Amino acid sequence: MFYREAGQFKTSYQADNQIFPIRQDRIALGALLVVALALAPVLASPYTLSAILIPFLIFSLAALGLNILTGYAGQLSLGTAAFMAVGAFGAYNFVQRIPGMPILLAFVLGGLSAALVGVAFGLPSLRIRGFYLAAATLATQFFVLWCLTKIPYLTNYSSSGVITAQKITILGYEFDSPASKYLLVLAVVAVMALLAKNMIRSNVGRSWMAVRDMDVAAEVIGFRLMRTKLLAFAVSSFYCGVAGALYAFAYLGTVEPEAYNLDLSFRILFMIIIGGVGSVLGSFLGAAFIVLLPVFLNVLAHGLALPTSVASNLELMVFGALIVFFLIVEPHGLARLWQIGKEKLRLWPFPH
Amino acid sequence: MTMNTAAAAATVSSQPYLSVNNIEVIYDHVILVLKGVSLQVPQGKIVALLGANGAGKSTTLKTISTLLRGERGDVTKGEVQFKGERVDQLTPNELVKRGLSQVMEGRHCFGHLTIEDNLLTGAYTRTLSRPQLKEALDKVYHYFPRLKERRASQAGYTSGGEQQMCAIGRALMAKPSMILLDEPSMGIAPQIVEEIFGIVKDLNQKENVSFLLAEQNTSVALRYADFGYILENGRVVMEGAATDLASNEDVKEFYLGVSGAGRKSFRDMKFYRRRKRWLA
Amino acid sequence: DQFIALPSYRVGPYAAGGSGFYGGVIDYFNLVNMNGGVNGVKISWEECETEYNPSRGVECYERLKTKNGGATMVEPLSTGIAYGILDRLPQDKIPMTMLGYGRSDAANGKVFPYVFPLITSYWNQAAGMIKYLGDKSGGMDKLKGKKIVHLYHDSAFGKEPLPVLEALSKQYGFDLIKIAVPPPGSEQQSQWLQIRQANPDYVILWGWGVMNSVAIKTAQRNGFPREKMLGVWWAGSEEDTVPAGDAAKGYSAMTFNTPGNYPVMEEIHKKLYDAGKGNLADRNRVGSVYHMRGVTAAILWVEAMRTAQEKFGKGKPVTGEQLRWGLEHLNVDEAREKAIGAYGMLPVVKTSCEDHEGSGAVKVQQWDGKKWNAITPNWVVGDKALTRKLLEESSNAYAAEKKITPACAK
Amino acid sequence: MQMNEIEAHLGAHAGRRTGPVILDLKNISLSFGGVRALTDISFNVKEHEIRAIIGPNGAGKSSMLNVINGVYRPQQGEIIYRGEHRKNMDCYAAAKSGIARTFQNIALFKGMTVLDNIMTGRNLKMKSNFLLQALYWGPARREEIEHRIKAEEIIDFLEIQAIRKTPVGRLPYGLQKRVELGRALAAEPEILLLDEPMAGMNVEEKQDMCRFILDVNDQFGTTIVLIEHDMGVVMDISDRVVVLDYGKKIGDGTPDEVRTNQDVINAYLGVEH
Amino acid sequence: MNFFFEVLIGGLLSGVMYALVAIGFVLIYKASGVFNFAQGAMVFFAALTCVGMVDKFGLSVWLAIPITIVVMIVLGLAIERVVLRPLVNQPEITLFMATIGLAFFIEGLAQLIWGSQVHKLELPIEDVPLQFLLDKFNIIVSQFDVAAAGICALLVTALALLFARTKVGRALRAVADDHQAALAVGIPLQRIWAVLWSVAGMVALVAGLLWGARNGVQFALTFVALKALPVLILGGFTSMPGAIVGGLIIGASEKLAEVYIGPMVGGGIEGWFPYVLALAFLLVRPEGLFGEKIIRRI
Ligand SMILES: Nc1ncnc2c1ncn2[C@@H]1O[C@H](COP(=O)(O)OP(=O)(O)OP(=O)(O)O)[C@@H](O)[C@H]1O
Ligand SMILES: Nc1ncnc2c1ncn2[C@@H]1O[C@H](COP(=O)(O)OP(=O)(O)OP(=O)(O)O)[C@@H](O)[C@H]1O
Ligand SMILES: [Mg+2]
Ligand SMILES: [Mg+2]
Repeated sequence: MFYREAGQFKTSYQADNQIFPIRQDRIALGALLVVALALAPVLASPYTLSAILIPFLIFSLAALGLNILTGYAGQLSLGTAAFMAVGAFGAYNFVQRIPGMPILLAFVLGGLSAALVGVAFGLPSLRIRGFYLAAATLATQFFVLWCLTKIPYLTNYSSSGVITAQKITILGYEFDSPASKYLLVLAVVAVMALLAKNMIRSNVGRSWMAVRDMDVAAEVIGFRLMRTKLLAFAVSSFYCGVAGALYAFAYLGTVEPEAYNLDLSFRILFMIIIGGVGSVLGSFLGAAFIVLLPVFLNVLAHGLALPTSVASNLELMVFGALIVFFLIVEPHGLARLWQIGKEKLRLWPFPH
Repeated sequence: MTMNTAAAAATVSSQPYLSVNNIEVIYDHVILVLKGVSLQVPQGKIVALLGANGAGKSTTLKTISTLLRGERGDVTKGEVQFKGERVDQLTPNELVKRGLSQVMEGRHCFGHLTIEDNLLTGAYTRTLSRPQLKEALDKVYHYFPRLKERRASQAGYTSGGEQQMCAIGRALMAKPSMILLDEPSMGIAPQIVEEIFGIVKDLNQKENVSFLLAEQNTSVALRYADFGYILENGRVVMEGAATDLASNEDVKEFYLGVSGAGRKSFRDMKFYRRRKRWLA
Repeated sequence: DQFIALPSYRVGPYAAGGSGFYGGVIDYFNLVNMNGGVNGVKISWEECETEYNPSRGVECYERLKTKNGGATMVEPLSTGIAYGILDRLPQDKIPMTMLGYGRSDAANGKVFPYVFPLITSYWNQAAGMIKYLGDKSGGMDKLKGKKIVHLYHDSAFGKEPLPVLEALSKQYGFDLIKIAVPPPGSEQQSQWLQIRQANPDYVILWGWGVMNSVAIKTAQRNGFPREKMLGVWWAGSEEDTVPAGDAAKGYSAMTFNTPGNYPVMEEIHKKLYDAGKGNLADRNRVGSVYHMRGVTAAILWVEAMRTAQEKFGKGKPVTGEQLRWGLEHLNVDEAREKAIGAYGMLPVVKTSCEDHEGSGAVKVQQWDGKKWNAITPNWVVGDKALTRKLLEESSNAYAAEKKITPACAK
Repeated sequence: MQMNEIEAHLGAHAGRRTGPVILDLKNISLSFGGVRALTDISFNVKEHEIRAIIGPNGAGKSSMLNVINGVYRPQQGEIIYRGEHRKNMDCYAAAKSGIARTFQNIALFKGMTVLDNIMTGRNLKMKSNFLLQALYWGPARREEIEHRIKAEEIIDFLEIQAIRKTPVGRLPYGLQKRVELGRALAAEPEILLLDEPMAGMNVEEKQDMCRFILDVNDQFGTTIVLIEHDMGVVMDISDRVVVLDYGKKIGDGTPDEVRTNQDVINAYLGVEH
Repeated sequence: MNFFFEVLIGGLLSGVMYALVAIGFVLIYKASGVFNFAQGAMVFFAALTCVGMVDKFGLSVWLAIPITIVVMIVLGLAIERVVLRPLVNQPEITLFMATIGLAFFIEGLAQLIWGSQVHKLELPIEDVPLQFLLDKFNIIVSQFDVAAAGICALLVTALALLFARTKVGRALRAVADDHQAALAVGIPLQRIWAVLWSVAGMVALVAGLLWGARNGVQFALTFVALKALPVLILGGFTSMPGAIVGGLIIGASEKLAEVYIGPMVGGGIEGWFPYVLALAFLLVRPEGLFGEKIIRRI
């Protein structure tokens, strides 16, 4: 009864083009932002901030990046971690080599380097589709990591290829407490999510979706495939690159190239599929699912006092089973489940 | 184009062969599409299911053939009986084995298979010897000579009409005793439409196959059918013998495009606002 | 009680090693507790599954560090995870040990006050390997003109020893041929064909995971004698040789915990496994390399607790900061080892602010088809001066980059 | 069918005079491997007219449209569009120069809403770059609203207001066809190619569709090339008809000429309509 | 020159081993349009089950293999019932994701039952060089690899025939094109999938045994799938012979590249070289060498 759009008339297309056309949604999002911005840094424990929220936000950003490419533009990719790595090592090098480089600019430049690599590896997508493309993007994954281990310049000649991300300082303020790092990450992610949402609801987003749904028809309508796909690769890689930089700078601190291995690529892919392919909200829900569920299961397994090896294996099995379960309940992911829930709520208390 | 009044006045005397009782269907848990549809197909009859776009014809057929599950649709109420047996819980395979085949809307050929392989898969549920298989194929080719010409092409590369023929031919290969036909005439050249309906009539009369056909081409459908149902917005709004329906004023006006003054030219339509009386 | 965080891994590709190692740790903890704890202080711990994945490892660390009044030590047994928490340790005042892995320069306690690559590091291992190969050839001078292949896991881990190996190759005049194996290394035909063509005197196998058994197997397929192969300590466990079957016979590898039977191991058998309280599901794995490495690690930690208690008050648990002091002032000499019942199982360890390793000694063991046997009666120590020099350079560079002023913590 | 009726209507709409030839196809041949889809076909389309292409299944009608807007490249022949000679069209160029179309097997963007689908039709008219769009700021925002208004006009015109926010995948077949027409219209094309726009519709819906097509033709002066199997529709609304059979042209002319052409009757019509 | 041949032959034989894994993927993909991420996990599960029975219960290999076959069949049936059946007619990516979940489950299950330790697996064929080739030409060719090649060829022939010649094969290809239509013509999707996954389980067992004998039975067996992927894209996801030819090309060229190009750039290029090579092929033939052409028509 409370979730209704009845009575909310839109008098302009402007109003109808809003991201959240329903007032209740806007209120909820506002409240969420207040909580995230004002309350969480104060109330949440450092553990929640630095071990749950920060990685959650960073993974959400990476998932959002992948979702732009896979969910919106329809190009399945398994090279996400590689783009993250480019972003991270790029940002590191920019800070390292250009004195006085502002850190945020370094993140952007890292993202741009990733975008460049993304465009290069996106070129084959003009001819290759579907799982063929997915398998081909693995080339990115292996090639980029190989370069990072082989070219000492990229890791500032560190003997083992390990880099230590520089401290994050903006205008003299040092972001070193979990709360400050969290706020920084939150700000970056929130802004970028907004930008993504804007792109998606404008012509770029429609061009991506058109190419995804039927590329021949998209061409006939006047979208240029090459431009559209490469732009998707660039934007997506940019997002992943920034996420990768945050992963190194605001989360892990010291990283080896191996931190961006295929495993990570897969995890991000899981996030968008579980969360919802082609949904901004889904990127966040999926990241939450993949970050939180193992933690939750782990805590649960400890509560049950099972022998650790049994618990660990059971954890993995339950995790797998839950993925399958959610797909069966809703193949379009958590975001769709959420949407259906809302639709039901709108109808409530009438059954249909 | 005059109405074929020669169509036999159908009487629904025989025991229903297929009966659909008060089914309700929801897609995606929220979209209610069928709101209590009931219909019967007597053995050896042709029944037409008419209605506007989105009325729920395809949904009804998919409910009967239990293909709905794959589309995230749920039957929340009602039941379907075929030959006196409840079939809504069976798998499509079991249904085909019992003699109930469906030709789906929108062709659905196996794009990578050749036309001939497409037809052969149609005979999957039957165990046929090579000569028998050849005979069954020849029969389909006899009906659709165009398919014979294109037999070695991948179905995905054939024209829309050829695919439609392929889909119908494929269903015939199963030698069903009852066929659910979803818009067989869509995209088919007019004289082939007549041929297809001729085949329908033929099978119906010679081999006693029953048909439930969803059609938009009302005039042809009513010409060949014995009985008809009209579906609007997920409800049956009218039913009756085909001849009765064909002579009903509303049906004439809205489904056959003929009004009191005879057939209207399509050119006139732009000055023409209509409203269905029973929806008003 | 004394709470230790154990971000462990018992599923995934490295589960075999993880379960052995943490099994050993927990077995020893249980044994200590059964015997009354450390001066009466019981040890408690909690495991958390990391799957060897850095971000899960960080989460585990963050979760465990505040549990039970705060973790006082952590050991992730994973380079990636260790790096992920490296920066957090000084703030949290929790020491971390890295037994035989991670960055070698972390031994400099002035730069890395909270990190303890106990016993030995990759660089000392590399130096020890060359020392051993020199001895085997009949003296270091005999190395001149010899060909040594460095067959390595193509990652940070495999490249870590290169500075040492390159320096030594210059010094002793042997040919160092570097051959990379792309991870995970489940196919090595081309590498071994290259080796066969180069026909080296020795092959150093700097491998990890499946790469090791595949290397041994492929050596056999290509007729390369396993006796000429020398693995690192992560290529020297049952997990590496058993899958290779007979091919592994004669293969040798480094270790820092000598295989064999020791009173402490017998006690574990008797008190724990006979009573059904052992941590490992498969009793056959008790005494395996990884298990004993876990016991070794736990011994050193317990000794650190003892040391710390001696300074900060016997009979009560110490804080992380105090335990750090304990780890920095370890002195596990032969007498102490005998008392523990582990004499010879591990080298003598004496740490200090400058030297968080405390030893640098290694042993070589050989697989006889059934089990590992030590083949160097004494502990081997390589060119420590060289590694010390490298270590200083590298850690100071790190300090400069991170703007840390090297100093000993109090 | 009464001839004079059509004449009467033509008279009634003086505005529907056809103009000069806008699209001229000369000796087009197209084959796929061994299959000859089109053999030496020539015909033209005049500005403003409704040009129908009919023929039995597999005759090559859809292929013809594909040639016109560059999806297929003919092996032989020439296309003259607005005086420009080309060997073949290319999709983008065709769209750019005002050719829009609908497809036989609906080619809507399934994952998008009706509104978004129609908005895609306007993409060539959108100018702001993606950075501005990402910021959703200034010109980008104004542009978006501007085009939204146009899209809404089309939605009104096609009477699909109620479903504008529904994902097209869920729509029944007939409505999808209508949305597809909307998407094509959104481009404000000069030539509109329609491939069986009325398949799968009942008479009432066909009447609606005819009304839309005639309105477009009348109001915007759009030239229309139409493939349709419903002879009633074709004969009623088209100005000239091309008949294809087995990839060959067997007839071309006004509906009446075609209707009485013996070849056409034999190959396609069967009986005289 | 000798060395060149040695590298070439070694590469070709490694390629056969990759093909062995690729076959499992092709089987499932060709017959249901599902990219089975769990193939690696199944290889691991099969090998571990077999070897586990030998090591834990002391069964002979010859007894353990049939029992494992039964286990794999049960697994196939279960997968169909629990995972696939509810997901009929869903988009490819959903099914792909489901197989990822499945992979986790199987990996956890395998280690839960058999523990996480590694095992050796001894097959009657020893992994040593063929003596006469070594004596005569000084070329090393492992007799194990030759035997594996034989088995692989047999498997491919049998499966290729199944697809090309039988009614079930045709039905399987139909299923891959359109689940819904396949159901409509009465193809018993569920039974067919159950059989298919059981067969895939057996193929996984063969791959698991051969790879297990080569590398030991350990978790890393799940990684061999990574080696199969470039083979798949090169040969085409839908072609059995493609798996073999792709395997041979990838195997030979990656070894040659590693040996002759590797040293110039620091080595270790085998990790990405096959992918880049496959990519290059794809640019020419976007559906792989023998894959079915992707039909894009409007
Ligand atoms: N998979 C689906 N998900 C959600 N809604 C659906 C789905 N399929 C059909 N619908 C809705 O169900 C209603 C009935 O559709 P159905 O396809 O049965 O109509 P129809 O009578 O066959 O129309 P047509 O003549 O256009 O084929 C439509 O409103 C449609 O939007
Ligand atoms: N891309 C293609 N590859 C191979 N053959 C094709 C291709 N496109 C069309 N064809 C063949 O060319 C012929 C003409 O096809 P087209 O689709 O143009 O027919 P149509 O006149 O539109 O028929 P319909 O009325 O059935 O839609 C058909 O036989 C078809 O199989
Ligand atoms: Mg329908
Ligand atoms: Mg056509």
